[in-house]
Amino acid sequence: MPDLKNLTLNFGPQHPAAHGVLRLILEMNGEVIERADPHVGLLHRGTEKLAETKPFNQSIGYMDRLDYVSMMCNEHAYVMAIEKLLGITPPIRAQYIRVMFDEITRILNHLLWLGAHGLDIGAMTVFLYAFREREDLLDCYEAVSGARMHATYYRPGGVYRDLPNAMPQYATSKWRSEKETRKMNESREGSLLDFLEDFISRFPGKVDEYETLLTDNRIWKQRTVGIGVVSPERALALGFTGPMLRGSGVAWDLRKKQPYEVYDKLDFDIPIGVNGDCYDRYLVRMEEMRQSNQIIKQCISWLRANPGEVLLADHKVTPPSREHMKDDMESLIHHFKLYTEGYSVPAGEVYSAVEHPKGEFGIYLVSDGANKPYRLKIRAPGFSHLASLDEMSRGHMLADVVAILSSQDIVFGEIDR
Amino acid sequence: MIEIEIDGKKFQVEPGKMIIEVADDAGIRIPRFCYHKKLSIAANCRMCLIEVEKAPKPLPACATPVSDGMVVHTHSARALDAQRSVMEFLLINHPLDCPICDQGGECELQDVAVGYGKDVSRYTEGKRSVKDKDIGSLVATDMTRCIHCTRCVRFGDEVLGVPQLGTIGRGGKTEIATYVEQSLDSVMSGNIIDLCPVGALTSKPFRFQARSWEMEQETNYSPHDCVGSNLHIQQRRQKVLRVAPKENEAINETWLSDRDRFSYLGLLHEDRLAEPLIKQNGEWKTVDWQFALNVAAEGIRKLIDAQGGQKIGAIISPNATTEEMYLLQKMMRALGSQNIDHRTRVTDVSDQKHIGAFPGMGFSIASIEEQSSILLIGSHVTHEQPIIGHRIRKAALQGSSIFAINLENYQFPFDLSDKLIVKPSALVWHLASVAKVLLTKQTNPDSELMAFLADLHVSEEANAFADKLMQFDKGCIFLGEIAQNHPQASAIRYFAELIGKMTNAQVGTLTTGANAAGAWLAGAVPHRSAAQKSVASPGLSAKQMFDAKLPAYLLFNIEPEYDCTHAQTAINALKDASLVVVMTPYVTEAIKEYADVILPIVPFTETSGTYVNVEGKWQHFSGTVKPFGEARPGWKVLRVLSNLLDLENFEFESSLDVLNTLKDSVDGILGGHHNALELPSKMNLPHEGLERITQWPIYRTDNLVRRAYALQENIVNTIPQIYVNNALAKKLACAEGDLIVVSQGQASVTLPLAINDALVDDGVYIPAGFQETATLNELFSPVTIVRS
Amino acid sequence: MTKNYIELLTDASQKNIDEWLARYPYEKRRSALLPALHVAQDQNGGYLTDNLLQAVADYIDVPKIYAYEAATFYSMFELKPVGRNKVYVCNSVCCMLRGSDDIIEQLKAKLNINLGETTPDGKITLKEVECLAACGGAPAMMVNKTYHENLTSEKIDEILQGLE
Amino acid sequence: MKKIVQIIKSFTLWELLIGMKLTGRYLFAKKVTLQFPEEKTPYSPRFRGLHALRRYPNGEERCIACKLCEAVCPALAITIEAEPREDGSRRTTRYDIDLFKCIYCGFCEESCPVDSIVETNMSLYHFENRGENIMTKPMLLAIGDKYEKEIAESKRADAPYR
Repeated sequence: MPDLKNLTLNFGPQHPAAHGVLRLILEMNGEVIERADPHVGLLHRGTEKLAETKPFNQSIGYMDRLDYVSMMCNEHAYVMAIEKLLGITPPIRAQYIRVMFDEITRILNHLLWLGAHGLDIGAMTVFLYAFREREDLLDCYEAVSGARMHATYYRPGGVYRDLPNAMPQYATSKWRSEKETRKMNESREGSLLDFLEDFISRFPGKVDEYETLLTDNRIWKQRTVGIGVVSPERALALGFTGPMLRGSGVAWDLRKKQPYEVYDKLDFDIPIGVNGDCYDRYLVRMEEMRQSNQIIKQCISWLRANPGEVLLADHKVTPPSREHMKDDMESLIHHFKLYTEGYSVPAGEVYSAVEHPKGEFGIYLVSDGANKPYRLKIRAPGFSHLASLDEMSRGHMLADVVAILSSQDIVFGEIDR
Repeated sequence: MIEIEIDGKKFQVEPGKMIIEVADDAGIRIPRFCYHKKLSIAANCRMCLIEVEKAPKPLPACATPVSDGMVVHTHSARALDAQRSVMEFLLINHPLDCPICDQGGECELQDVAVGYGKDVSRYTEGKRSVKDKDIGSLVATDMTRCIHCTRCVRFGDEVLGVPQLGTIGRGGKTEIATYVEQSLDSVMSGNIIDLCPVGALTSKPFRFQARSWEMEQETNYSPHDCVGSNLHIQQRRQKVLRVAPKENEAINETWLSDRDRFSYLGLLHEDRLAEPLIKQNGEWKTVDWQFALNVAAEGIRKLIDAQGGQKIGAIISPNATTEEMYLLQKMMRALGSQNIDHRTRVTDVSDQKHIGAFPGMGFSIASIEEQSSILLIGSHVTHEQPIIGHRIRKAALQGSSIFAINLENYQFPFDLSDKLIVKPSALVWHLASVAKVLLTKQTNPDSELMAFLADLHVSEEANAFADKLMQFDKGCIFLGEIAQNHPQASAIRYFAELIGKMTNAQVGTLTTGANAAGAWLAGAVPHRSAAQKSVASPGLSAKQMFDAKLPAYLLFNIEPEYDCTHAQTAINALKDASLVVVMTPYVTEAIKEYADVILPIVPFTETSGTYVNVEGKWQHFSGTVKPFGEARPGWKVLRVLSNLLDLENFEFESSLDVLNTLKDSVDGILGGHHNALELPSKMNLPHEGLERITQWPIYRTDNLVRRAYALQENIVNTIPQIYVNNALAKKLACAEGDLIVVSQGQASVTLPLAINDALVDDGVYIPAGFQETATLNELFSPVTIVRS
Repeated sequence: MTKNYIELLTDASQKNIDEWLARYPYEKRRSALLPALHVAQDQNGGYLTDNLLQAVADYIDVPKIYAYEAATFYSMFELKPVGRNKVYVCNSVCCMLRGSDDIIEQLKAKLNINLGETTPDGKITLKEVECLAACGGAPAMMVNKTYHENLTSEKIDEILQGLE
Repeated sequence: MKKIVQIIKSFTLWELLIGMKLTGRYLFAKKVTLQFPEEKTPYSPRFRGLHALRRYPNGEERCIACKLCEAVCPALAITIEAEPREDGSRRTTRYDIDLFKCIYCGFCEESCPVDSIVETNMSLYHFENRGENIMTKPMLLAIGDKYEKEIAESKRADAPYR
């Protein structure tokens, strides 16, 4: 019997399955994981410290870049923190828009997760399908904010601009006839809400397709069922939130438990798992997409019926309209001061959290009364999820680490901050 | 003491104070535009309206005196409503200029509008516009932006004492204007830039250069006069863009003279030298520091070997830092030479051993206001030290009597109780006669003195003047630039001291340059080394060094043709010398003509150092921006040069090292006192006929100011002309603008004639500090005039 | 070279101003500015010139800007040549409510000039002024130094007739 | 019965066949991809791409060097220097945007009081050498001049919302 020694394996930081720049030190006994030690910080950009040197609004764009697949949800927590400190409430229409885009973001995030999860386990097709649907949602992002990812759309006091009444359309080209183009533009004839409605009417069918490919697939099940099992007690103890917690069977969702914006007015369900393994987490996320679809549908009908302001008219905090800025003195002064110095936020501290696609995304904000945060702390859900990788993967095979890691839905933007 | 309550807090206050003062002291913020703590109360902006219980209407906090039991609310709904309404009114006619206005970002109107105003306007009518005024090279105007707080008007009235701005028109048509538009001819006019709460009055040289949020500021001190005004140097990307006053009640209050404020414009003048230069075979070559310093050290060493250390002379600018003064004198003395001086303009140094620690004031700048009488001798104080001039004005407004013995009847912003306007050669004579009158009134006059002054004829004027002086209670006597540069300066000092003794007044010397006190303490004088140690055999003063035609000179931060008395002698001596090492931030053709090695040093913004002001206050500063090009701080250059000369004890690592070495031994020494001055050997009779009068005009005093273009263009700046009074012009049958030739011995200058009726008869004022007048030598001496 | 502007004031004017000056303590001599400007204006056919302002300021020994401020503030002072008769119509609240707008229109039509202008023959200068303190007799106007109250269209014709 | 069905399905690879059917259908479906670069996805008028400096119709540059964009830029990507132009107006002498620092948040455009700095809907550009990432004033103005029509059109489309 030769003398066997544990093998230490460096996984990443440039590994395609590492979901970014994760460096994982694996101690292996043969193919079995003895210990998994994730090293973080390779994507550290000092967002929290940077925010201390800028007026409040200037950091909104940096929030997008935390979890760069759920951009608007990050913004949401941040602007909500500022709003709490300022003691302002955005107009109801802005709240609906925010909720709608939060849910669009949730679908965007889960689609990306699904594609990546599939790829990690060996399913190529679903990745392509998921990205096809993401295109439409990113078009919504672009239509409303001008950017397909880093939107900088939410503002303390509402959202920057109302939803557009027209969608950009495809142009004819040498590859496509006018007729074909017209067909492609069919869903783009109306407003953003029309476009989105068309999408949500199609989307449940698409989710069915993904499920056709995966849910009953034996390979899929072999790779996920019973892998990375977390008991409800352990899930709570490890600080899990979001689908990771719900996958273990704990019915916890901030949208229900601490409703913010207009979630208490909307009808939706919270799916939970039973076994707490990768497969249950997969099922939970699939169902969440259907529920999000449902929420978006309700938002669309409300937004159709209730036009109105989307940004608070208190110009001590929100910039005046450009028309006003150009012809009245008060507005110009406020415009000038808001874009240079920003507004001062009353001294105090606040914690605001949203049900982010990955879990509870929280912003802890301390203000000393100045025009920039005294301290900003970001609670990233992925951080505690990643921390449990050791516990979850111990005793599993090397290939399972990839499955567990991708079922955690790790994005390094938020973990490293 | 009475008790009032503001916003629920109780305060014990002195009766007579205004509510706003109490609130300011307590840190309770009340918005205001017209109120300024250094100006009178106008109460015309109405922004500070607050609610006082039992008062029927909101009251202006700036003009409501406190009374016992008063209950004030600054943030009640009523107060806020009043403030909001006033703000709306103020913005009605304000143009939408924020984006192009230099004040944007540091504008009180913006700040208060955001803090206390509405956020949208209800005003849709047209706005008025007002034509801009051209009020000179320093202040830019955009009068449409004016909100008529009248701070600038009151500043001119009350602080400058030259009311030039006023409000014309009425109601919505009110404008701030000068009387039929003229330039502001004041040496402190720049302060209206700080005072203006909006962008109506802004700095012209700074126009459109930067926003307030882009700049970083460092504390620094004025490098131009002996006051040591505290200032903020504001820089962006290593370029100084603006200078603003730093409040210091004990020195400059909230003000700054224009010279201190705008001299930064010369910092990056095209003359700035970026790399060391050496002259090889008559050609100038740019070299690196190592090479240049070696050449300089080699030259010095060779000269010492051949002729001895005492053949080298060093002259340092009185604006150099104490550290530089200390190092240079230490180096010179280590080389075996006592020839070091900073008194570039002084002729007579015969009494130098009797001068105290340094010629200074012995009392604080702030206490000038408390003097009941002040006598100025040979001093144009408002131009030489504008801040002291302002303090004297404040004293005068409080009832002090101001006297002057001068060569010109200067336009002071205060009334003189009596004045003697005399010829240069008669200055000592008149002082002596005043002293004599005073002496005769003493109960027990010094017989030796009486005998000395026995032959002196006392004029009627002097008699009356002395009579008034007798009323001195607590007073002081200031010796100005002319008194110090006068060929009989020691006699002037003697009599000033004598008059002071008899009238119970302290004598203060308002020294030239920013750091004369530091120079004396650091030992940059020929007869004393650092910390007042007398040397066995005193070296030569600046003038004597040039007279002696030494073979080697070290020049530090000076331009002899502009800065030295006997400029022509100096230039000739330098041209004949075999080695001239010049350490200067600026290089000119003139310097290239006599220098052998030119080492680029830096002006005050790029080095750390210490200035000691006329009160003896040490003010240390650190560099604000990086040195220009390869230029290096003077103290470093001197340190390395000393190292290369193998001198001992030059291992200083920072300017603070240098400072601490010196300061330990001289801390706490006050200047200003003259010890037992000696009686002049004899009294010269005043000269008959024309005499030259020389001063350094306010914007020609040092190499930095001379390069600040906006100051050069300023109306206050003297232009090189020959100034005489009306009577003399008539006698010469010359009119203004005629070219005339003034001869002084061999030398002569040809310049246009200008008339200044304030000059003494037979006085010909020829300003120094100009290329055109550098060919003349003596500052005060007989001259002849002919028409060209 | 400073010119002696005081010479511009006639002896009578100087004497008159001296009387006013005597009423105020020396430190408050600025108070005499207003009557002095009136004296100067009367001496100069009803309007002030820059040099006259300077003369008055020099005479009272105050900065010239003070004279300039006062002369531009008060509507009784004219800085441009005016007609032989000054017609000042009040257009403040009381008079406006009682129909001063109509009166102004009538005057404008009758004299064929606008507010602030002088008839080509140099007879009348028409000006709108703030409250004449004759609200009790609104609408009111001041012609030279005489007040005319409770104006009507006929009264105005009558008054204008009486002017030469 | 259920069990039997499951066993049959298991042995016939039923769920895999169902999946194959789905993918098979897509094999013959119309492609959703575009023929880039001849074909492009449509751009929203709000799109935030490459920057440009605009001019007034009379050719005068709009920028007045107010520096709001410089102040608001979270990434400190904009550097402006200004001085009075010969006619006394306030103009920039330097207007640099470092595209490596820029995060395309659109705040510069939001803050601009004269609609001078805008983000166009150009997203296709590249650099070949170090230093080309700095867009200077002439470069920005050139972009503005070249695409003024498109810029004006998209700004007009979005104006009601701002």
